[in-house]
Amino acid sequence: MSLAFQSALEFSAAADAGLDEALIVDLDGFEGPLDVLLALARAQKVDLLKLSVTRLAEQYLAFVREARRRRFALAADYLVMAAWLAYLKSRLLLPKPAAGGDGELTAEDEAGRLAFRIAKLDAMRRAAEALEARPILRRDVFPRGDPEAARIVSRRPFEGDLYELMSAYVAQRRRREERLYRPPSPVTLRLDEAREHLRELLPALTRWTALSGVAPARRAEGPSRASCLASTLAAGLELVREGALEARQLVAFEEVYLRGRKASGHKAAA
Amino acid sequence: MSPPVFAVERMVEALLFAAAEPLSAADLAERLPAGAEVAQALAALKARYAGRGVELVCVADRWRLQTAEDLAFLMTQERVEPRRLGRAARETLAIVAYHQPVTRAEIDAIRGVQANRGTLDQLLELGLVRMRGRRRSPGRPVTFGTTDAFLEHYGLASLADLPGAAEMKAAGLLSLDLPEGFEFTPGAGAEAEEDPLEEEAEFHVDYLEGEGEE
Amino acid sequence: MSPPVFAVERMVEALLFAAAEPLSAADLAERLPAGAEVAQALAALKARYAGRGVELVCVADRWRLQTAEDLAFLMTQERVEPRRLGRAARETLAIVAYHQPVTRAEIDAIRGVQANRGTLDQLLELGLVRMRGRRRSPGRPVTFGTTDAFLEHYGLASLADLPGAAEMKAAGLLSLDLPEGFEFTPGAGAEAEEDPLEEEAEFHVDYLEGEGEE
Repeated sequence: MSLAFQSALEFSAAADAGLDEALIVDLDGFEGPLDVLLALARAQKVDLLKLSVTRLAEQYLAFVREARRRRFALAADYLVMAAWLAYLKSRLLLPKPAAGGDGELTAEDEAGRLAFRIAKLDAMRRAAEALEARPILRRDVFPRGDPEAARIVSRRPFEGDLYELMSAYVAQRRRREERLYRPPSPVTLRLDEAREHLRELLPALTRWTALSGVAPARRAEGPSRASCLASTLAAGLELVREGALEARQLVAFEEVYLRGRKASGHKAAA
Repeated sequence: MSPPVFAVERMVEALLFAAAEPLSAADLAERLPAGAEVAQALAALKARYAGRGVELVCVADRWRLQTAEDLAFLMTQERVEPRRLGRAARETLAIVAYHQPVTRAEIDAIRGVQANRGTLDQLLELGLVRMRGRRRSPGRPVTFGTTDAFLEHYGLASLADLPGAAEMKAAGLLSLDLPEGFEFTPGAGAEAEEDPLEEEAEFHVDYLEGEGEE
Repeated sequence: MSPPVFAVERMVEALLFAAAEPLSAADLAERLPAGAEVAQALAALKARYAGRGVELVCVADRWRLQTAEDLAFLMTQERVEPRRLGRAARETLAIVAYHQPVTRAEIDAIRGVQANRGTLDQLLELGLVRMRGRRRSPGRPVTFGTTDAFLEHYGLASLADLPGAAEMKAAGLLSLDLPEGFEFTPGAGAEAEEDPLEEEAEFHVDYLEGEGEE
């Protein structure tokens, strides 16, 4: 599995350019509609929680239109967001319905929720940057290069977390599965069963009868038809050798016919 | 009779210097003569090293000596170019750090994308993130949090020292859903809803869930 | 213009601290800004560390920071504890966790190797695994299970919290190509076929464990 991380975006550049070329060209750099909305919202240069959602909706719709005009294949979630924003915008512009309270969120609530999500993503993005700006071990700050001894270790019982435990479990189970792979052996009609079956039929086999008619019919969970035929043929040949049966085949690959041998057959059966 | 402060300070200095990794106050106390005032010695030592080429810092509730940040430019030979996390991984790590305990679905919701499976797994593998428990909500999803290695890597004494966390909390930005009518209530994390799992009864139910989910 | 002595002293301090081996004055000069008075800085640093828990010494023309000789007694007392379980131990622990109660022979059968005797003993010694009882089968082999310390270490409220197949899949550990037969129901199996180790005492212990899950 390849981890195709998207290259970092230069947001300030996009913001300076307002909503134009920069954003459109960078479509591939965005991680979905919320990401685009954040970039647009940053361009408004206001507290993200006090953002004008109608303006944001317009900008986003323009962005999507432009992107489509340039024949970018737009993912469905971009279009879903566009449709939802168009709807939200229209609701924000309409006069408020007299009574709410039927559980449905007001347009203002929806707008607030969207602004919150954008502000939250923004906060997390800044947090990620702030973390990277910390003095990072072995990048900015360095521990003792030559500790005197592994003897002075912190008393943590040992390391290892659930993930490690799970990995260990799966790793060995997987190895075991590989080692123990055993394809199920097919169910076959046993030769002695086939013999028994033929012996029972023998008295009735006074005329040449096709092997396919002699072989036992397939039962639900039983051996396959091919196995029944093969075992019956093998058993039949044994009986031929013992003189209880005759077999013949007129053309290669055609049906085999069996017939009981009069006197000797009955003798053998008895 | 407890040993004099300067003697303890010397010992703490020597131990921290020799140690291969950060030591907690308890680790130190264990190796020092009975009655040694570890906290006091640490404070004195921290003051003594302030502004020097080597400094005493607290990471993940443990103490370590490390080179001063502004001298990083000298350390060309010691620097190991760490595997840089991609943007998605950095964001995911930040979300886990600031929202823990947090579920996979919540991370995705904040990022606004169906996360690449590998992102969180990469962090798990690097030991920066760990599984913490299960959320008491339908499906009982696993929750994630950060590790001590995370704190040590970023030189943080504790999660309370996450940059900007207090401000974000005050602004209500760390709650998972829109705070009621923008009346931001700091500290409205999901902690309360995490499952301490005392009930024995859940034992069996859980396995059934685990099996049935495939 | 040469940098001030104080600044050079800090740099030398940081370099010596972070270096993996003693550095000569020439080594230091090479890594310091041009014109730095290395000898002067070394002398100042030596004076500063005199009598401290850490001292600056010169051996064979190379400089190093080291712990004061009289504090050597602090450095030797600690016995080395295994910090990471080896692969065999991790796997054995995982099997005990997911299959308890389980016998030595069963562990070997699952791992597909004759286990090193020491592996299970190490886990017993670490207090992660305990003897649980005896299997009601020929030879009455001892069965093993995990301890409360195990739960505590992994942050599990109870065995029911062990991640199941769904989580393994979510973590990308289990892929779809695994055979159907990959199933496990931790603790479900042989419970009934087990006798307590010491009939009476164990009975109570088990009961208490069931109730008092932390």
